[in-house]
Amino acid sequence: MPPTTETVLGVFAHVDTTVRALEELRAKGYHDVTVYTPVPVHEIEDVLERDRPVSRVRLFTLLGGLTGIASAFILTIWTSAKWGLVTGGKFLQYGPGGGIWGASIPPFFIIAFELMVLFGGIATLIGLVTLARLPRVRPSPAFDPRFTNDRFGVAVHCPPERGPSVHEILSKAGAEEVRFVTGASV
Amino acid sequence: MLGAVLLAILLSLALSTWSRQPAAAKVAEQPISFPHNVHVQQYKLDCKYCHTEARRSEYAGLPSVTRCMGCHKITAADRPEIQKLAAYAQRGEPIPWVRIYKMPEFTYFPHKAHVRADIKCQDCHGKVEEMTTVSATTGPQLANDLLHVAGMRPGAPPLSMGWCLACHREQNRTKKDMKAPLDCVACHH
Amino acid sequence: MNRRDFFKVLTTTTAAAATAGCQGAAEKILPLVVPNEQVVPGVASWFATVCRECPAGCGVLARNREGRVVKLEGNPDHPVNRGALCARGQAALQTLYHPDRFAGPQRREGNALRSVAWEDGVKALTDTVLALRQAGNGKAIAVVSQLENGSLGALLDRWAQAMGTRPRVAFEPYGYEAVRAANRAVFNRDAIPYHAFEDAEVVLSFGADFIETWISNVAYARGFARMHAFKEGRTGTFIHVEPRQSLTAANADEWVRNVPGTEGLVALAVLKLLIEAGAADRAFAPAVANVDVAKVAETSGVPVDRLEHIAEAFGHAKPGLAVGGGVAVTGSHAVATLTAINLLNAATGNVGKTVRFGPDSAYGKVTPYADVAALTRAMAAGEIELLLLGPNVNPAFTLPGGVKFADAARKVGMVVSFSNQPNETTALAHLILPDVHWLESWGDYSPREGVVGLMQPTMSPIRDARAWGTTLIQVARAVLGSEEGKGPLPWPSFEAFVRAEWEPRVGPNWGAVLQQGGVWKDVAPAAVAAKPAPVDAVPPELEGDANGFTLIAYPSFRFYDGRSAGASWLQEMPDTMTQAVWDAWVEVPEDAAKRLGVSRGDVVRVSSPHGTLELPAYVSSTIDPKTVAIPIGHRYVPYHVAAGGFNMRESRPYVAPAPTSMNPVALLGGTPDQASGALPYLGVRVTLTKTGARRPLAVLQATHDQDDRELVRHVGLKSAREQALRGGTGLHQVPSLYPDQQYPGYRWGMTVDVDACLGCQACAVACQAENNVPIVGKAQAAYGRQLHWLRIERWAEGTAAEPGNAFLPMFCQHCEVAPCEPVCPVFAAYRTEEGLNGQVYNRCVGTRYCGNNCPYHVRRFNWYLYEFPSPLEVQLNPDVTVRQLGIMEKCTMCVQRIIAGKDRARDEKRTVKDGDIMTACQQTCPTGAITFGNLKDEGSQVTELSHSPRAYHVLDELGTRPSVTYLKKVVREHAEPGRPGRGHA
Amino acid sequence: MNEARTTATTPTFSDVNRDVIKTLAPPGNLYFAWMSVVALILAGGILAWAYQIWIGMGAAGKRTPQMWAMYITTFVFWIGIGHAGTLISAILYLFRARWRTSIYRAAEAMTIFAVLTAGLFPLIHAGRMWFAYFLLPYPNQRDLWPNFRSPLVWDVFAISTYLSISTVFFIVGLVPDIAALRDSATGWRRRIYAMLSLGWEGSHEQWRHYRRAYGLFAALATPLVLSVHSVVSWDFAMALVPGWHSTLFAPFFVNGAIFSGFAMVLVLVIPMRHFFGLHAYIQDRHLDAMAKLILVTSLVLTYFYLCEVFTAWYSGDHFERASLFWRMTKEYAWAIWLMYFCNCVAPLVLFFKRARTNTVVLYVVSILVLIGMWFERFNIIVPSLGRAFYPYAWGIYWPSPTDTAIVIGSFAWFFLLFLGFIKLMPSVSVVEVKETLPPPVKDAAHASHH
Repeated sequence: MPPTTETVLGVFAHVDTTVRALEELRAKGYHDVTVYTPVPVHEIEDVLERDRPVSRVRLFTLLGGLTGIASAFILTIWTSAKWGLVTGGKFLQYGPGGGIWGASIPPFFIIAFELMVLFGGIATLIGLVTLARLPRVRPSPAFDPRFTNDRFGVAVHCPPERGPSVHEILSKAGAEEVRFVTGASV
Repeated sequence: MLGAVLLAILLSLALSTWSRQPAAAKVAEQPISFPHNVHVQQYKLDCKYCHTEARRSEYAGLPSVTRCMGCHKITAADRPEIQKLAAYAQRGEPIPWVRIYKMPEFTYFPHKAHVRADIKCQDCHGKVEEMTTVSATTGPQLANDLLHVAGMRPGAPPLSMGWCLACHREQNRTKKDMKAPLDCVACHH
Repeated sequence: MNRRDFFKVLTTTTAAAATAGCQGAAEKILPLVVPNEQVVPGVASWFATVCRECPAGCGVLARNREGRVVKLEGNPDHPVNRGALCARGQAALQTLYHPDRFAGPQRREGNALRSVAWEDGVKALTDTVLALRQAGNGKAIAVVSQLENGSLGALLDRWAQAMGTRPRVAFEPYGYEAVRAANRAVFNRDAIPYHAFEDAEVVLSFGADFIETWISNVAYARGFARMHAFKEGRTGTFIHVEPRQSLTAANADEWVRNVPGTEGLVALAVLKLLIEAGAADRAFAPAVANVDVAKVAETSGVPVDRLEHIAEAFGHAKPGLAVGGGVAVTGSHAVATLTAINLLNAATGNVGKTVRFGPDSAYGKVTPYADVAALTRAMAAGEIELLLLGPNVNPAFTLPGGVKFADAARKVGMVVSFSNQPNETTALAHLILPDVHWLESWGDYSPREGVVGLMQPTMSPIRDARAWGTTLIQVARAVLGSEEGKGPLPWPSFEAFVRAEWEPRVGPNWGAVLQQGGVWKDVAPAAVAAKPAPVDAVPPELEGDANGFTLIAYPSFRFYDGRSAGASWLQEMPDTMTQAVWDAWVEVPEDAAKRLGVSRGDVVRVSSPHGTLELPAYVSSTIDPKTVAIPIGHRYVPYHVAAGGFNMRESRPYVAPAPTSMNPVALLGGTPDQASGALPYLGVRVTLTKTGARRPLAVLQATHDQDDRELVRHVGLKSAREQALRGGTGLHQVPSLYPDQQYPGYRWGMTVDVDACLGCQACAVACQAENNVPIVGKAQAAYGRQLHWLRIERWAEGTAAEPGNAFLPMFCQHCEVAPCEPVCPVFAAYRTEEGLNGQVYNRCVGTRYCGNNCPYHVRRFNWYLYEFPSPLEVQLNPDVTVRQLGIMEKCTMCVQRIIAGKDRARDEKRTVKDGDIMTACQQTCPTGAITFGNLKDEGSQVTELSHSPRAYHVLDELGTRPSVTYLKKVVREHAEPGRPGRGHA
Repeated sequence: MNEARTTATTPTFSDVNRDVIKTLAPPGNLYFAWMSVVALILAGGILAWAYQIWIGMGAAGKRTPQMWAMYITTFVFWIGIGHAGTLISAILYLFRARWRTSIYRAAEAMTIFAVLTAGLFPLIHAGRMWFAYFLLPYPNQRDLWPNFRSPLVWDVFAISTYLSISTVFFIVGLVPDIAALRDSATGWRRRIYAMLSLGWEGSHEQWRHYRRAYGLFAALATPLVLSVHSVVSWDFAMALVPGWHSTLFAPFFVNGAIFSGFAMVLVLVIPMRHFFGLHAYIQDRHLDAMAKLILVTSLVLTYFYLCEVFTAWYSGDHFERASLFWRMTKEYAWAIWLMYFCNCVAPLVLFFKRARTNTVVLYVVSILVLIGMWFERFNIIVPSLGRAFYPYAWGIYWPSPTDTAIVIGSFAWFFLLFLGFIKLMPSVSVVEVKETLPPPVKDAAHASHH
């Protein structure tokens, strides 16, 4: 079956030329673009993120942190109520104002804080891995080892028939090298 | 990665506790093959008839050889196992029974208090009256530890602390005026 | 079947909590062959007997578990000690289970001892006796025993008679012959009377160390506490005259330092002042006619106003009690001194009231030292062919160096020792036929007239030993060729002899007497008349360099004459005054130390004409500046040396003191005092030289200065009386934001009366025995790694030269707001609902955070795996866990006893009442300074005392709310720290 | 160190890759010599620990009253060292301090290794280390749980959280760099790096989540850094011991941690720069910035020391005063005055710019600071315990050969880990260094916004 899309890869040596190419592509209505950069570049991000929401990683962090706090308080209060052991004259008071509120809440805040950070951090990592689709077992076809060194790559995914026009845009913008990548989509 | 390391540590440590805490011998070869079932079911002997110390001492006690011979001078005196017994009695030697139940050294377990509280022998020792040879698997067990770590709550194996506690709590809940201690130093001192 | 035979077959392994459990070979449990009604496995039985660690003869109850004695307690019925026991009595278990006890009879072959069979050993002795008798040389046989005035003594005397030997020698190194001589002179009685401390208002002691070893230290300490400890406003006064601040001196309201040997002068001066003031019988005036008080003051170093003060205090006493004759101050002047003291008692009307002839002490039957010295001379002259030495007879150690016992013993054809453990004398013996330990033997002992304690075996012998009496009966029968039941010694065994002796006395009540521990009756005081003979209080004759230091060799309250030194508990029990453990020392006056350039731990060579010793110095600011002092009784303890091999875990904690002589008796001349026949312990001057070596002392207490922290608190007598009348509690609670903890059942608590504590250390050893507390050895103890759960601290106040001392027993305070608990990460330390600070050993990880956070530093850490050399592990209390290495431990308020007490109460379907439960320390305290009980019981003694006006908590400003309440020490107004009169320069 | 400047001009992106990859070249003999020395010392420490486990804690010089001594001292020291890394990577990241980029990787590695070293000490210190897992909250047959009121359990949580978060942070930061290594490596190295880089490609979608996640990590790590040493300080502050029981301890400890952490960074980075020739990336201005931070924290520390003295005096508390007086004048006075010199006096030289840029001076000052900070913990623990409430139990602690060997071994362990790291992983961040460089532009007019 022939591919429904084609990928055109432009390799750039400079940021300004990359940005120029991206602006051009946007203007021409090419939105399905993957940009490879050795470092995050503000100018490129500015172009790509112009009308996109912020990364959802922060949701993971929030949920992780809240889970941490909740589990810390549950763990500490439940385990100390289990035996109700008195240490240092501090004890669980049952009855009015007692129950779990008699537990030594202040020290448990420390546990809550630590677990908030721990769970938040782990959730962030999970978020990152999930959202960035990591780990990637096989490199994407458009990827070029130079992209982790000093070259910028713009991979445009377009219907096969639009390939030549993309090629032209990229070359015109100042790409060092433009080629068609086979057998791939994002 | 961190989790794997933690799990490995936990495993080795669980193994270490398990190997440290005394668990009893399983089926043991006793010097005289003593059938509890015959004595209890056929002859209707009360446990405390032989294990006399249970009601007044920390230890349940084993019957003295003369006590055994009290009946066995006549009863079944011709059986080979009884002749072994008679030989011990004649030599004035104690019978070297193999120990089945043993508490760790750091645990104080008085039979007396349990007998006083009307706890049946079988509650801890199992259905001895049905056993020909008493055997038991006691003490903390690795599998149980691991199930716990995995978040399950299996029943505690006999003679482990969780098992003692479960019964103490149960007694306090179900019986009036029962005060089975839950204080650490009641048993560990 | 009798009980002893039963013990032989009773073997339960179930109780041995000695080693940490581990899986392995299948464990065996051995039931009894024959059931026994007296011993139930798991339940303790108690057997009454008599303590033979010294001639005081206290009654003892031995706690027997599974056939083995695990704890000794005083017999509450026994009139001498009434339930209390001293540290040496408590530690007798360690001589019973001494790892070096002879495994059986030994015969010397060359330099080594070889085991022999009993028959061979007995035959060797029999042959010798037979040969000597056949040669008509029975007088060449000498029998030496310790003071044995009961059945054993009687048997020995019969034996000696039957064999035609010399009269038996009842040898006690501390014989108090001078006391007897002075009593002969003044009262015409060759006896040592009973001193009723409890009935005195003022006690005036001239070097009588009655809190340490003097005659009957438990009884007298008890009597003293009843007279002296503050109770409802009543209290007596104690004045002590001694050249050094001994433990007894430290307990005095007024310690008067005199020049050694001037006690008699002081006594006479006091008597003179009393007569002048009309406070004493004028009939005694001629006796003191020649006394010049001013001159006495000059010679004795006691100022005139001090003498007047003493006279005034003593004169007001109704009655008073003057005592003297401590071993350390016994010299050639002793009879004169004691005569003066007798006159003082007689003139103030104390005789018959506090000095009671009639219930005379057993010490009156000791063979005078002069006879022992004569025997040694006879040995040296080759007149003795066979010497029989009983247990606890160790003349090679206890006789003075000048007597040269070892040389004399080498002239004896055959020396037979019946000691059951090696000592300096068994090293000279040719044959050793070990006697059973007194805890394993039958017998009886009468500590004073009217009191006869009966001894019974409290367990079967742990080693192959045979009663001395039985051995001698066998020998006699073999020698005489008589059959059992016939001849002068017809009994089959010593046990049979004891029963035969007692048969006429008790008849059918044998069982009851055995249970009670003996028979006793009150003996009415005999009326005595005093002869007011004039006394010439001459100074003692001292051998040696006239410019040297007077040597005070004083009995150690830890080891008596050295017979208790085998007990490692005592070795590691600090001497209360110096807080030193294990090693001996020489107490050097501060100035002299400065001149010599020595500080604590520098080895000093102490030389007398009769020998030299090298001992570490303990620099003392209190001792007379021309005097040095060395404790008697420090001996080497061989079993603490590593057996060899590279097993650091076992050997390392057991470090013995340097194996050199530590015996000051070796420095003495040993010429008997003419007047009394006593051994003059105060008899030599010594010179000191610095050796340059160091042997640091293991001193457990960092400082005796409280640094204004008010650990021990005082209250003046006057204000104490006012407060006692007014009532109310002395405690003030530190406020807390938290509500008070509620205790659903009991709440255990203790009180310690600092005023009653004499610092005798008995509680410390009782605690160690009860709670399986290991010892750690000198080096570890010196580094602060001792494991005592209970310690007695000495805190000094006032001037360095004349400090006022207070003794503070310190152990876990069981704080309600305990700093140790919340820091424990695993709840190993927590508060029980009965108000204890629980310590769960098997949960402890060993972070030692609790140890840091305890402001009292009473938590102890198991730095090593402490081994109990076999068979000492048999003594371990089966009710208490033996702690593993790496965990914290501390006082539990004897939680095992609490549990047992609650169990007993539940059997009787009642709650625990006051007095049901006694902690080990409380039980043994001669003065009742420690009280334990339920703080929720309004009527309990502990509640009452904790609400006393004298009550306080140590470090109460920290808000820890301890469950242990202390009662302030009551100081006499003139003796209050910071008040003139205590010698504030 | 007067090495020649290798790069006078600003490096390009590919220069960065080249220079960083160069550091991973097969090491020379000097490296192996160092490794051997360090491994030998470590072996000594391990043997000492084994001996201690066998014979008991008595092998270490501890006693009553110093139930804690060198192990906890060294534990706190390493935890303190472990602060600089996350501080640089998190707090300075949030503050956008650009000078952090060239050193943060080394500092982060240092953090993790320091925490790994510190983490050993509670185990070494426990009397029954084989039961140390009692401190972990896990369901068990005994139905028992740890005591969450105990500062030691807080420690368990704080340190394990810190180690986890730091490690995650470190690894996340490494991913793009390892991808760069992967793309220039061959053979087995390539396969390993490919695995470790998680197939990172640097697509804009990856960068989008990456940058957001990185920022969140930084935000989480920032309070964490401050909390960890605060929690450690509460081990002391929550106790009753005079000299410990102080509300000052949390900021005091955190500041000290930053102080010693930066000193340790300098100790590691200065030789690294020398041997790897990284002068283009770790420039004098970087060292200067760190020196300034050391100076500031030193001054703050001096202020805390004064506060400590003032509090003891002004409180009028007899125990506090006696304890402080004793510490400053008696048996351990040498330690406290050594500490004052190293921590308060020596860093004053950094007021001078010439000192701040002279690597020899910087190195000496850093070493002194490390010594001083080790002794600060020693002075808090050992003398305070030796002179607590109860005069009966006052005493002097002496280290034994065993605990000395273990403490020295811990340094060997740390350096072993670090030496291994610099040859296996990029010790300078490729990506972040590139970020600070001017991006390659063709048309100069476009670059004007930099």
